[in-house]
Amino acid sequence: MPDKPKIGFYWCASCGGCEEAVVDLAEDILGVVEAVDIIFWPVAMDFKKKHVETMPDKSIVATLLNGAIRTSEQEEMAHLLRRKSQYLIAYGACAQLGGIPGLANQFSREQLLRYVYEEAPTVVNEARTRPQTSFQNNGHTVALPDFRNVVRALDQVVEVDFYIPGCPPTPKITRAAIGALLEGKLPPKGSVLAPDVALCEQCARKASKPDDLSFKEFKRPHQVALDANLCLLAQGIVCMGPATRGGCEAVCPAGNMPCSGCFGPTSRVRDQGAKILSSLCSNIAAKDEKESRDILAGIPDPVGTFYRYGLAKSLLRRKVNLPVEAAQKAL
Amino acid sequence: MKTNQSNGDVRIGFYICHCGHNIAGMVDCAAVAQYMAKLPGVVVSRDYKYMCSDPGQELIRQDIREHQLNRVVVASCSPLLHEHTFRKAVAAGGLNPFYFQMVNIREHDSWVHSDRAAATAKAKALGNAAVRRVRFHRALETTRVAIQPDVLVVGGGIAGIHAALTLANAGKKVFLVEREPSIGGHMAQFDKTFPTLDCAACILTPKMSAVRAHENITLWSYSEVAKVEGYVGNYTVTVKRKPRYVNEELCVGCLECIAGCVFKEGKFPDEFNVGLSKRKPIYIPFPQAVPPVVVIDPERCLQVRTGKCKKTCLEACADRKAIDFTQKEELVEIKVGNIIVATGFKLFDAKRIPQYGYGLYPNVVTAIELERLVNSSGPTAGEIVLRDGRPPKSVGIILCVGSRDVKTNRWCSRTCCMHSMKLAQLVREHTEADVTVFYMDIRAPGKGYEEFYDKSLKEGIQFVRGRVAEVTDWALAPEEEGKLVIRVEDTLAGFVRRMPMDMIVLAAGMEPQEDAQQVRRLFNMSCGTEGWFLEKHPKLAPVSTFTDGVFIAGCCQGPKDIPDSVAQAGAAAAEAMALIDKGYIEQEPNTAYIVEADCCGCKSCVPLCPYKAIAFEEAKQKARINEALCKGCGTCVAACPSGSIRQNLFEDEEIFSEIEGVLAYV
Amino acid sequence: MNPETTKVWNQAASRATAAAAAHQRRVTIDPITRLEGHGKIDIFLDDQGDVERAYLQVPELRGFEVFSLGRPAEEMPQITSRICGVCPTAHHMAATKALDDLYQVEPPPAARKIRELVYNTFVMEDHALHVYILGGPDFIVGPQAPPEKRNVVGVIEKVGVEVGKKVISMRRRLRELIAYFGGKVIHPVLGLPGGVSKGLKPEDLPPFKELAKDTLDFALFTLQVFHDIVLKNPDYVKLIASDTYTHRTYYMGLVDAQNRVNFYDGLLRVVDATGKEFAKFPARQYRDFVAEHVEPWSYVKFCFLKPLGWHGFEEGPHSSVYAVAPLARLNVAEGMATPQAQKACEEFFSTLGGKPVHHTLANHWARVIEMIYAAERIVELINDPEITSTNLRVIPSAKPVAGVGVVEAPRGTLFHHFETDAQGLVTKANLIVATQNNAARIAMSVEKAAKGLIKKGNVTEGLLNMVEMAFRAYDPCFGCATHSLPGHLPLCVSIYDRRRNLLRQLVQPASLKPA
Amino acid sequence: MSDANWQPRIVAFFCNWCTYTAADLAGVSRLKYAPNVRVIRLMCSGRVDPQFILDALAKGADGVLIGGCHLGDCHYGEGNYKTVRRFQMLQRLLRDMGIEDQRVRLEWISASEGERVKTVINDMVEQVRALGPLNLPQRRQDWDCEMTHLAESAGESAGESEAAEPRAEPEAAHA
Repeated sequence: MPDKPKIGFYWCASCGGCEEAVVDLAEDILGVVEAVDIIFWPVAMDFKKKHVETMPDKSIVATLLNGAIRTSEQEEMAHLLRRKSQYLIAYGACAQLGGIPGLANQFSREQLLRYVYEEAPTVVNEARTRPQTSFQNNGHTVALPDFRNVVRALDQVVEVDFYIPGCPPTPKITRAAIGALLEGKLPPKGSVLAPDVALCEQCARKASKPDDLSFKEFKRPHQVALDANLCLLAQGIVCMGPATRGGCEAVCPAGNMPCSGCFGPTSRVRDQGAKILSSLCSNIAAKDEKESRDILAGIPDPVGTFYRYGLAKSLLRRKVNLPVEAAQKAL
Repeated sequence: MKTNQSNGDVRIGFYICHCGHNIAGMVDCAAVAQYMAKLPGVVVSRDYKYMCSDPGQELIRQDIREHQLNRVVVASCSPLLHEHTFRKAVAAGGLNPFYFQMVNIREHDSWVHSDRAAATAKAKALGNAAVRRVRFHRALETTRVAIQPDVLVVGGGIAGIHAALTLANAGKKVFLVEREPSIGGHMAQFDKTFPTLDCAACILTPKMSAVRAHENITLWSYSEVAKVEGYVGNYTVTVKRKPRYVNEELCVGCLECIAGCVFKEGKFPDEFNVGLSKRKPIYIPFPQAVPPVVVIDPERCLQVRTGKCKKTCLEACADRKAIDFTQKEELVEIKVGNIIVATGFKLFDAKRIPQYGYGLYPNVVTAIELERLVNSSGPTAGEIVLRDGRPPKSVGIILCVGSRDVKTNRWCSRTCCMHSMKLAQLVREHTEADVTVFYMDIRAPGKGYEEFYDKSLKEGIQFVRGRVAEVTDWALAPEEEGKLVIRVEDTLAGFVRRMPMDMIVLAAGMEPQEDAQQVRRLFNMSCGTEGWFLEKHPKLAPVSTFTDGVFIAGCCQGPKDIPDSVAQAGAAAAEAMALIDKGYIEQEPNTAYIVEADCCGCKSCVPLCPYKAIAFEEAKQKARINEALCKGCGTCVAACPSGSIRQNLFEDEEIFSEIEGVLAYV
Repeated sequence: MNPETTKVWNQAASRATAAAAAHQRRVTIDPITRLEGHGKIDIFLDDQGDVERAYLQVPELRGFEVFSLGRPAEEMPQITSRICGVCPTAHHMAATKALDDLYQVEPPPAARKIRELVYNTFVMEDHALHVYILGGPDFIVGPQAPPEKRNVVGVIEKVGVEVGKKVISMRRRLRELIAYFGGKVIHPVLGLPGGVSKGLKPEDLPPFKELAKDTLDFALFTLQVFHDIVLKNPDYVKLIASDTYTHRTYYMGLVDAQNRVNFYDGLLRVVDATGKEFAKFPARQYRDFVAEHVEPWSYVKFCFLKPLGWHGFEEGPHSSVYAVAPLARLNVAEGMATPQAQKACEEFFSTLGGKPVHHTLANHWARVIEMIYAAERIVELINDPEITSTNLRVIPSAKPVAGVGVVEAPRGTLFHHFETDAQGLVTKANLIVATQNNAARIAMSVEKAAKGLIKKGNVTEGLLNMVEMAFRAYDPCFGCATHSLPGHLPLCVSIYDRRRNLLRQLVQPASLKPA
Repeated sequence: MSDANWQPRIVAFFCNWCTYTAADLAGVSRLKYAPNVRVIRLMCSGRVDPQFILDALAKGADGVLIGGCHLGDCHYGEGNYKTVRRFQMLQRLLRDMGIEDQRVRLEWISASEGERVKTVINDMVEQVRALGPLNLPQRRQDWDCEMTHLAESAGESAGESEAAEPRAEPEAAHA
């Protein structure tokens, strides 16, 4: 199919949910599949890295890449695909914001390795064996890739043209994005291809939100019977909705659980966590400092709550006092 | 987060002011100008001796024309001082005045640092920030708000009285609120005033009755300000009027009710005579009180307290029916455009210096007590006597009691020297007693004051230089028997003296009112650490406060004598009139606004506004800010979780670029 | 073919492409990874050119157990579901059950039934995907068929367009049910300690009853297909029983009080290679029986039976290796809890020569039997009057200390273990997932296949198909197995001679291009 | 900047009515204090968006000082109450991200407390000096050098990933 626009899909450190999201969309993108030439989709078809390398630069119209970047090889592919694609599109929360794997930026690589291979309760490993980037055994040399100290969002490795948010992105916004791409109706470079208004606008519970939510306490979802119709914030449950880009049509509140912020912030916000923090704290009733401190104790894990998906892309990016360790030595 | 304003051809003019030596002395202005010249967008970068001078401003105007500048940055003093000056200059150059940004390198840099290199580096960093910031500036319009012409004067002392009369005479409606039953304040308690020794009552009383008589003045005595809302030009004030159980309109001040009271004798300490005499539950503060009507002390009156009284006062009042036990406290709301606070001072409590024996030895008295003694309408009808009725043969006056003293108050109360010399002379007039004044320094800086000091010397008043160590009745020598002995180091003679006295007078200093802090909050003023109300600028705005439309006069701002208080009162009145006659005030266009398309209607901002400027529009399901009500604090802007609220003059991108700027120069 | 047929055929094909894409990623042979990372098999030959050693490798860490530290326990069902986007429901449910244990709360009956309903629906949907699109083609189209035919397209050619339609619509409708309760089907949010966040409105019930009925018909139909195409073909049966695909190991799985298969709850039962019960224990004791072994040449940890100790990649009497997943579940159980499934189960064992069955490829058949069981459970649950009850939560009051949750994921036993402080903030997390339990056996299968098929340095394309079949039978989810690792294991086989020079590299030809 | 001549860099956000004025007063009174603080004027400490604090740290500040009116004295009534609540949470957040409490301070300084401006600033500068540089831009480079060689091998400038920082992100149009 020579004259059809070439489209590519690729994944990095992700859970597969984004791929599933594309699958759930299969029928809807049928038109797309016929309108474009999917020149690679490694999960689905064979293609050799050589092929991509030999393609002229920018010969791929668009590559949708999901997953965070944690290995050298993922970086390498990101750079290669960047060169070959006119548009590189970060697909899903991990590629856009680092996603939940980005929470690992609160810990050092050594902490990870030590726990997983030595300290985990079920590990039996007196020899303290660790996987090695290069292992030799009577002449066999087997290599493993080095994995990085830092989890990165795609645009922290290469330039990104557009972002499709969500964990995973919903069929609706994926369809809209691919449509816009094919019709050439793309917004300015760097745009997130989703509504630029916070989620509350789409939330079925919006009407039930009181004019004055002065928080007297914060509760955790398991501590209370959740009213299925009342605004979750009004129930003292931390909901990221007000600080989170809309587009998912508030599916989590529809499941009677709070929004956890996977669509990331609006274009007007640089740090989603700082903003929800500001808004929640401003609305605390107590004037007394001790009282407000106690109320805030109801949110025991600010980083995990406010930066569930966005830590790698937050203004601080990573716990600042973590070391940068060299690659694991070969045995 | 780029926005259109930052795009397009930005042509910035940067000006750094030497401020004579004030800035140039510590900051290498030329170097700063050179550095700034290299920054992107900077077309002109100059250093100049005095930017605020006419030629300085002209420089800006010219450059705007010749170099088609569309942004201007001036690095000089504090924006609180000269921002308006330069905005005007920019406007005169044909630019919108808000395309201007000011950098404070004097108060925040040259004046507070002593390392020239570091100060220069700081100036560059601050300049860099301003240059980045000004790119994002947009053309803005100031809004005008009409001014409510009426004025509230708080405090009926000489300062309040004078301010009220000045305004009233200029045709302004004035509300004068006094907490005590009568206006007059401390001055009313004085017998004579220095240095002219003319009778206080003779000069004060006419002004007091003028207040009562003036058609433009509404006098509310025995009342307090309970609540103040709004802002310059449009304050809403709630006044609490305490019940005096006497109808001011009906009472003619005949005082028969006092004679008629069930208490045959005065039983309670009389405030006006600082407890030297007694009064009844129904009383008149003092003969010349204004309003000249009696008042019932709710704490003392049987009827008010217990409801069980023969109410003989009612019979005495007879058909005038002025006494009214049904009176209740009432709250009155008034609208004023300006407020003058003249709440005065309180006297230092001499008991706090036990070694002077006040409260221990009956013949140790305070200056104000002596003032009442010499006053012909005072408790002794003007006789200066000891507690036992004998006239004193020797009187010692101790200065700086509760002033210039690290243990009590550091400040000088400014009036005690003159006040004490006045009393000394009066004592000489009324008795044969020798008077000795114990002083540290005699401070007589006012007009005719030094001469008054000379006069005192000539009249044989003795002056002993030294801070009195103690007052004791422990006689060591026969001549000290039955007398109070002052132990003092005579720092001129150079030895410690013991001086027996019949009467000792303590010149207690001035202190801020007990409730100065509450009053300050009420009117949203600032206070010095010691509690005197803070003027906007110690020299250039001595009667203004940081809250526009609120002015201060008299001793609430700091100790001063009558002429100074009156002068300040006049000044405050003039400031108020300047605003009133302008008819409107221009509001800084720093209001917040919501971009409707961006708002998700989460309502997080609605409860945050202290001025109720944010409303949720049910129809659109979005929040809206009424910019007329917004005062521009920006709290909602910081709190909007989706970044959909913006603020003129303090846009996010403006502040982010400032942050970038101050950190850009290392 | 007529146009109508062509259209549906295309639709099915493209859908299958995508579906397979998502799933196969963990087994697809991906030459990109020739250089580093991803899954790869390195096979080393000796002087005779026979296989000396084969290494199966998996890369990189995500570190869920570590970055869960300090997080509120109740967030674990959401956070851990990101381990795998293909079976998020399994992780979500395991974590939720760990929370029940952590807070010592028993969900109300309705909540438990909703969880079971959602869970069986998920297993059904996931198994269907594997049977028709991933594993199935090997049999339905046939292992000898050219690779480009061995996919859903081939399946449809063989069994007809209607099946394609069925698979597509069933999968969609089943996933809609999950989304109804979970908010979203990928990373659902229904699980809370002591219950579920959302119930079933009576007015929404009818379509789901309809769905349940169709699901059962579909499952039975699937068994029929398997009969007609696989069991009626003696070659296939021989292949299943062939030694290359046989390992005598232990098996582990969840069983109910009557030792019958249960996906959602029960006790863990382990049987040895002779089928004798080796152990039976509640989830909380998993640490006494399950241990993980670390090899320096792979990031994946290999599970073994702790009481036996690690004896290497050994089968037979000295083995401490065990297997999980459909075949294992049937091996450890004494039967199925539902009539139709029980019937199919009996046939399964009688056909394959009694318990336990050691033939890896029998997993495919076992999977079909489990589909029937899941479907029957769905019918039971959806028709249970209590399913629409509004009593869905027990608010926890106990002080949290530690909790272990276990479920049978489609690919096998899945353990979630959390310890917390008094505030319920995670202080320790341990996750052992289906494919990890199988990791050792998979590695053995790979080596066995390699050794069995590579002789005298002669390597054929056929080898790859065979190796790949060994893989597919487990339906390994390396997304899970590598919960501490990235979500996929594309495969690249490199053959080295005795001088360790790369002899050749084998790459699966494109098998799933859109039609 | 080598550690040898390293000087703490502190960004301050002062409210217009109290702390900024107090700083002016300090100037008028010619009080001398450390030159390490750069003041940004806002109308109220309530305008201090936590983003500003994080951004200042991210852009190279070693510390951030927020100055506002004493509680109860806010020119706008209660702006500073909002500030203190945000600060309480932000401080916990910063701790979790490895940033010491002393690096971010909230101080109430009234218009008349010029002396306090001096003592607070001197005190904070010393505390931060004792802690040493935070210098996040440098730490970022250290973090990212593990991948720079790839950028080169791909024939790109390392600055490219910089270009992708959100500050370069234009206003997104609605999808």
